[in-house]
Amino acid sequence: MHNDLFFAARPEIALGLMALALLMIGVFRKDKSADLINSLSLLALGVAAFMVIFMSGEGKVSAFNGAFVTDGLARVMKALALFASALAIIMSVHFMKWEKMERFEYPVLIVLATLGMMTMISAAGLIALYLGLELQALALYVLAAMNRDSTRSAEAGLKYFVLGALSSGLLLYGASLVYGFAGTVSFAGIATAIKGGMHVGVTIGLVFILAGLAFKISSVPFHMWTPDVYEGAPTPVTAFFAAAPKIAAMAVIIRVLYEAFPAASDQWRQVLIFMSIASMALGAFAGIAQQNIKRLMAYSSIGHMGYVLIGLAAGGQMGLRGAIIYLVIYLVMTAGVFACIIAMRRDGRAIETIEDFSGLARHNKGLAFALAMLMFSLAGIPPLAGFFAKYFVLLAAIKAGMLTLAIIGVLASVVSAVYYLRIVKVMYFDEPRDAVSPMPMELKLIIALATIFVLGFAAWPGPVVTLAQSAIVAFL
Amino acid sequence: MNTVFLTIVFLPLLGALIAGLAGTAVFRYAGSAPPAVEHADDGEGHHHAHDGPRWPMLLTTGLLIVIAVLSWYAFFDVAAGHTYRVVVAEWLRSGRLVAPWALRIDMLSAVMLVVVTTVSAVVHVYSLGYMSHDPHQPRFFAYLSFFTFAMLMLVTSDNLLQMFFGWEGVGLASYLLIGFWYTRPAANAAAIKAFVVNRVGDFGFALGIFATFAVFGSIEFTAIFEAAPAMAGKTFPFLGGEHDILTTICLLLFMGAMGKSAQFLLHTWLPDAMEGPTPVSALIHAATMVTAGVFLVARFSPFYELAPAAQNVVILIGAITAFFAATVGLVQRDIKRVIAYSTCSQLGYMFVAMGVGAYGVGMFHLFTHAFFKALLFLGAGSVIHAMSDEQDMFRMGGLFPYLKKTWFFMLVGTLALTGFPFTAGYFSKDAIIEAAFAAHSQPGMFAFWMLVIAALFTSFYSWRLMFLTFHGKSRVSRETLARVHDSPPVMILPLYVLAAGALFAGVLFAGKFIGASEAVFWGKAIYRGPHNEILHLMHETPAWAKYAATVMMAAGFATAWLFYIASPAIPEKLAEIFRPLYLFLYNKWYFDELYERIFVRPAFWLGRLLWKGGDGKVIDGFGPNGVAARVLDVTAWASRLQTGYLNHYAFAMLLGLAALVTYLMMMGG
Amino acid sequence: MSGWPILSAVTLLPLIGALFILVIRGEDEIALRNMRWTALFTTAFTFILSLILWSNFDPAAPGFQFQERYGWFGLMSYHLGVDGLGLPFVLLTAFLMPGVILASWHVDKRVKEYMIAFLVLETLMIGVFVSLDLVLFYLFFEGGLIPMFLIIGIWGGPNRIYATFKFFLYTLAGSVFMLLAIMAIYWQTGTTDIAQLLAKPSAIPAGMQTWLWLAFFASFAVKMPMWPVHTWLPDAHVEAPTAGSVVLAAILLKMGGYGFLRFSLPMFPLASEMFAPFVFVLSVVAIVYTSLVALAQEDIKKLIAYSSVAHMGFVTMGIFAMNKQGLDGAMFQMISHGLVSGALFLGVGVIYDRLHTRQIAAYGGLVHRMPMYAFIFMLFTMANVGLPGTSGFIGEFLSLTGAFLSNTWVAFFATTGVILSAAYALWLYRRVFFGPLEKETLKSITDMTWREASILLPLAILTILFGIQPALVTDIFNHSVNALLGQVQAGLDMAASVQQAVAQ
Amino acid sequence: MIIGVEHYLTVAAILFAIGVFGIIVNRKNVIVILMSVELMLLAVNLNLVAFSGHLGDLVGQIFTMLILTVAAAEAAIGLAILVAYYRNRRSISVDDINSLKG
Repeated sequence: MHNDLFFAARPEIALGLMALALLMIGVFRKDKSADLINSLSLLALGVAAFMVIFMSGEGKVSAFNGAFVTDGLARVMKALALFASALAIIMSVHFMKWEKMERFEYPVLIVLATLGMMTMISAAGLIALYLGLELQALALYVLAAMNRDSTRSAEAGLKYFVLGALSSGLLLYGASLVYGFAGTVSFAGIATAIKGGMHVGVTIGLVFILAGLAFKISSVPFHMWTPDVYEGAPTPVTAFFAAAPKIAAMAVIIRVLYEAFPAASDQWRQVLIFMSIASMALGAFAGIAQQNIKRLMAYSSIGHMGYVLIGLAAGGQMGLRGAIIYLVIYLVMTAGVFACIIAMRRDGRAIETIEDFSGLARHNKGLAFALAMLMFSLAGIPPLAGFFAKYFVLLAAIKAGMLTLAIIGVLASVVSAVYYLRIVKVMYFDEPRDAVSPMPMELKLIIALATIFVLGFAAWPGPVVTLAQSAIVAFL
Repeated sequence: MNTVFLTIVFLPLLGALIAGLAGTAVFRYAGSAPPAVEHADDGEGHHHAHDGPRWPMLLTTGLLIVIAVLSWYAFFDVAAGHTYRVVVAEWLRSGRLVAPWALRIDMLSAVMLVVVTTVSAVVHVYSLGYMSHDPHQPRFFAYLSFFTFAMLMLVTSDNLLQMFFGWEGVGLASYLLIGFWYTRPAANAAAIKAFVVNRVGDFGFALGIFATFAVFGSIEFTAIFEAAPAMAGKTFPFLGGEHDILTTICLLLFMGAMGKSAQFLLHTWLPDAMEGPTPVSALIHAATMVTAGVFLVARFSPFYELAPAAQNVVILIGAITAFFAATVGLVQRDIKRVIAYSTCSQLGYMFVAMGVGAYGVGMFHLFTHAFFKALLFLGAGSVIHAMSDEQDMFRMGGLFPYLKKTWFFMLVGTLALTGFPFTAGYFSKDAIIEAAFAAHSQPGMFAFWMLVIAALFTSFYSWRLMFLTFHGKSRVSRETLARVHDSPPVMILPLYVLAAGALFAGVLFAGKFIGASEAVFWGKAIYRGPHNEILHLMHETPAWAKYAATVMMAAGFATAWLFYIASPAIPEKLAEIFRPLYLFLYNKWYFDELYERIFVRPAFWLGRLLWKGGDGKVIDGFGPNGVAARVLDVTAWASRLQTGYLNHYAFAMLLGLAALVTYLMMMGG
Repeated sequence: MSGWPILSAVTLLPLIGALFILVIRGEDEIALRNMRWTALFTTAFTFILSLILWSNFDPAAPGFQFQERYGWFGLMSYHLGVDGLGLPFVLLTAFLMPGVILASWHVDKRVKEYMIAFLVLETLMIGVFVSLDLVLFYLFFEGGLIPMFLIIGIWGGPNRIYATFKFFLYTLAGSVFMLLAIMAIYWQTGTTDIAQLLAKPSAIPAGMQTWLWLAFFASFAVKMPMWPVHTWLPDAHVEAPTAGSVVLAAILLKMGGYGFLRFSLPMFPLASEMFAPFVFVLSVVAIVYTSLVALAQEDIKKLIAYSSVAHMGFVTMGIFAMNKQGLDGAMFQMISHGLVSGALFLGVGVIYDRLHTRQIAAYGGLVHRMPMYAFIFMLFTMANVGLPGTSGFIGEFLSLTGAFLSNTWVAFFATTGVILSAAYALWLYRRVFFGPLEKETLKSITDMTWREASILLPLAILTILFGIQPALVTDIFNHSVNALLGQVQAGLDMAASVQQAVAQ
Repeated sequence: MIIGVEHYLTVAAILFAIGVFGIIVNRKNVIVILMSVELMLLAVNLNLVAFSGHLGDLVGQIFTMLILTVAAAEAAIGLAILVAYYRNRRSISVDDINSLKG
């Protein structure tokens, strides 16, 4: 029964159906339905999450003749992706109203993108991977260009689309090579095929596949779209981009590398180390010059993905667990920061340049405090959560003997501290401007919870660590 | 007896605390209204009467008189052959390094006790009158008493650390008192100079302590003195070489002594210290503190006796100082500076005595010198007081009719200083000259001639001072002269005590200090090596050497009389003929200028250079600021990479891809 | 021994106080007063707790006392405990904080944040000295950066942004290497528990010790700060508000020295021995160089800051003399410097509050109007100069003695610092306090208030008391220092025997 | 000459490279970029089919079918976004798409 055709994919099937239903409702009820669709989407995501957690079997189960697999990693990452998607919808509710772009398509697209992510996460072969990836990507292209009346939004969408298509092309080309030289598209099959030695075509294919996936986690040098898209896309979309797709793509990378190419670990480790170092460095340096907070967060996320890659490169229980813990903490921190960004409006306009935060601490103590703590946490200052994120991956790197990587990692964290501190500086040290408009309840809640998480992680890290542990248990 | 010693040492501290805290700070403070500015802003600082209660001054003075009496009692007790060690408490313990607070009373400390307490008591009483117009009297008396306490701690110390405590304590008191009139820039500068130059000496002292501990594993006198003979001739590693232990330690400690006793090279602070109130000069910079170095050498006789090389250094430095200071004293105009250089010179005498092994003789001179030099200073103070703070002798003259009593005291002091027969100086100073001769060594002979010449100079400048001040034609303005009067009894009476000492201390104590029974008198306080025959040899000095000093004294008197009474034109002419020499002497051999050039200014210059150049340009420039600038460069570069053009982005992706593929191909093939 | 978790209480109490302040609403005078009093009570109560801690502390007992331990899923543990090396600093911190709060009584800019920042900082500082797990230590060690960053940045002087960034980034850059070293230790030994690590001398092979030592050194050297990584300190001190300078000088700088004593020496004895000459050179340069630089300063706080660097030079020199006197001296010097430099900065704060300038040239002749203040400042100046009878002397003397036993050249050059310190300290004092009172701005300046006096007086009393009865302090750490020396020796012996075995 | 899998691969690689160059070198028109993307996908498909034949495995061809389907959707979305962009900017020149940078 556990290997029956659909069992393992029940959450995805359900979510897909619900997405279609939502689309129908939206189409028939037009734009008035935004609130309803929002709620229903959240419900759908909730149901999917419930099913992921409680109704997708135990251990490793597969569907579609092994093209689709559900295991600990899949469950945890899916739950995280669903959670991140839900946050993106919640954060958008008021924003869309303020910006007069309430449309039912937004939640539906998010749900569809999430479906794509879930598919990718569970992909056990290259075809499923591609389908999931594209479902996700197509939805994201549209989301980036959601604000049709804004040049910047359209440009963001266009850039994302073109580069995304290029990256898909690279991935596919790599997939075709792997298929050709390994003779199969299933991960397990590839692993068997290359056990004795790897054809050079497979190596090239692997690199192409990695390049395509690296694009999704915006790792250097496949990151170029990130700052522009983050800046141009509507803020809740950016928030979504910063979290869910990265989790999904990271899960896929883990799966591809550890399930399909364990025998090529010498090769891909080099690639990961290169991307990790480049990402950390670029994220640290380029962020300093930014004036736009969203753009800054783009570089920040590039840097953070570099750290997650440390965990992946180090490998082993410590490395993977570290990477997943990092992702969880990163998810919460980013959500908190974007909630703050969305919440900050003055005179009916969104505040996006850092200078506009000037003196925020005078009038909006709570908000400023939360953002400051989130920034310190992003910078990795103990005893905040962000420190532990780095702690776990670096611990793994040291264990794996990757000292240079670790040193570059910590140095990059020092450099990147400059721009996180700058935000604190602007908020706390500079002369105040007017207070920002009052913020809606749900954003307050997200900000508060994120801050509490960041502050309290040191005291009670158990749940996150257990979660990460359960994700990787099947891998080792 | 223990209580007596504790009383002697700690009563001044109590007095200082009460006078200082209760008498000044708290009273002012409680009286919430801060002192009116016009009360203290006067440049001279002591023209306004103290408006607080008088009891703090009377209290400290009373306490000092009590302990002076107790000290004499103790002196005779110790002279009867007793020694004491009073442990008060433990001070410092770190591994083997142990230093208690303890009083070591033997003949050396007993002598110092009477000198210090007596002069201090006298000065306290004198100051009641001298400082009566000063608004900060309680502070002054608190400092004086604190000084006395620190000095007593020094002389009764039982270990090097406690001695260092006293050593620096008197330094602090000296600093505070020199700068007592803090509105005067000169006083402030002199105070800092005194402290810092002393610290240069303390640098050596401190190293001496470290070396002692390193070698002996202890810094307690009893232990190290007992162990000293075993260390004679042995070496230890110090500053990259193997050096003789005792010589090194002795030289290091002597460096401290040079600083405190204003010996040649480290003497520059003493003349400047005359910026302090005159009673301070008498107490600290003539009678007591400056002799601490001499005391130190005497205390360390068990070391010096075994370190002949160090002894020779002591002789040389002492002799040079005696000569050098005397030459400078010849031409000074400031009455206090003359006496200051005289002090410096006399300290040189004492060191010569120490160097040749005649510790008793040196201590004796220390003892007598305290009386007559304090007397001279206080007498000079009376003159200055009477002259409304005029210190230039060339604006005095003919004061004898107005200041008869003062003249008398000054005369007594001068006689004693120049070694007029049967005054105190005659016994002690001449004995030093004999001892130098009797040493029969090259340094000894050098010292002998230096001291003899210095004796001539001493006599000359002492009489010059007397003549310029009290005799000859008056150069005082009429209105000043109208106000000139002898000091009040409170300033005169204490001088009788000192005058008595200056006249009779020699006669009375010569037998004990340097006479036949001196070995019994000093007991174990002074160690004499088996080959130290100096006291016997002294008796065998030829007559010419014996009387050389007396002859010089007479010659000096005659010359001074010729120059300043008979034909006052001569000195000016001489000064013109030998102008370079005159200027050389008048400017104190240009030591101040030299030190200013090679130490003070370079230090500030170097400080500024290291600050602006070292910290600012180099460290910050290549360190944080430089790194920050490079980071910003990289940032700007990284930002520029993000051109906004799609095809650039795509190109970057492909470039990265190509790089990765190439790398893997090359790595794995 | 008492069964309740007293160390946690001492550590976390300020945090609880901060939470109380957090819930005080309003910006009116009453609310501000409540915040101030809450902060004062919290710190005072923490101090009382620390005294209870002290009274229950058995200086002769080996190892750590009042241990508390809760696991933290295997990788680290919440393990607290003190020995003679940590307790003095706990006491120092707890003792100084009420004064720091009192000294900030008239801060009227963002009082709430101010008090919270200082209370949080207190928790983090005490935590450093009581944590017995490397990771926990690191959390506290680095966590202090956050409140300090805000303190300098919000309540600091005109150039505060530069200063606080420099402080933060410099310190962070130094300590990240320590973090990596901690991880390396974990993988090498399987634990980050300090007590366990100390129990196993030479658990770390010689080659690794070198690298680990350097990594720890990077962190502590910046924190001390040692020449040439000291330049953040003058800037931070100058710009920080009075209370910030006090905490910085009195406590934060000591973390570096504490780190050397707690980790570098016992855990990497071979490397420590190897690098001792290197540290000596840096220490001596620090003493001479920064003393000269202090001589040229025009800003009171900057001068004292440079003097702090010089004094910390004595500490590192004493530590790496690796003998009893050196270590005793270093420990004592740190405590003493905590009192004295804290007091000096508080003292500068007194006149800064009145005139709002720290330029030496703006003062002169203060003694006329502020005799009480002048007296107290003279006392601390003398303690700073290392006059016997003050606490400053004991530390300097012992560390120099230790250095002499180890290397006479070092002692020789370091002792010149004694001369230079006198020069710059007295030169400062003269320019500020002596001379005629001519400047118009000073004519109406008032002497210390009772509040100011009551902050400085306890410090003055302790400075003198520790100067004449140093045993009050040395007794606390005497046995721990001996134990530390034993550990170092054991480590060296073990390495030597291994070498012998190899040779045979 | 027997047409082997290598030849197909070479042609596909050339096509892919042309597609890539089309994206990189083209500075005029976004439509050209879309076409280049299609060209890349074409190359991939060619690869897959060739391998499929070579391996005697149908999976490659199934993969191709799926790619074709997705590519259609992708093209649609791409054009839609392009239209949206054009409405705002009145240009589809690649050189004009750079309001976001830095």
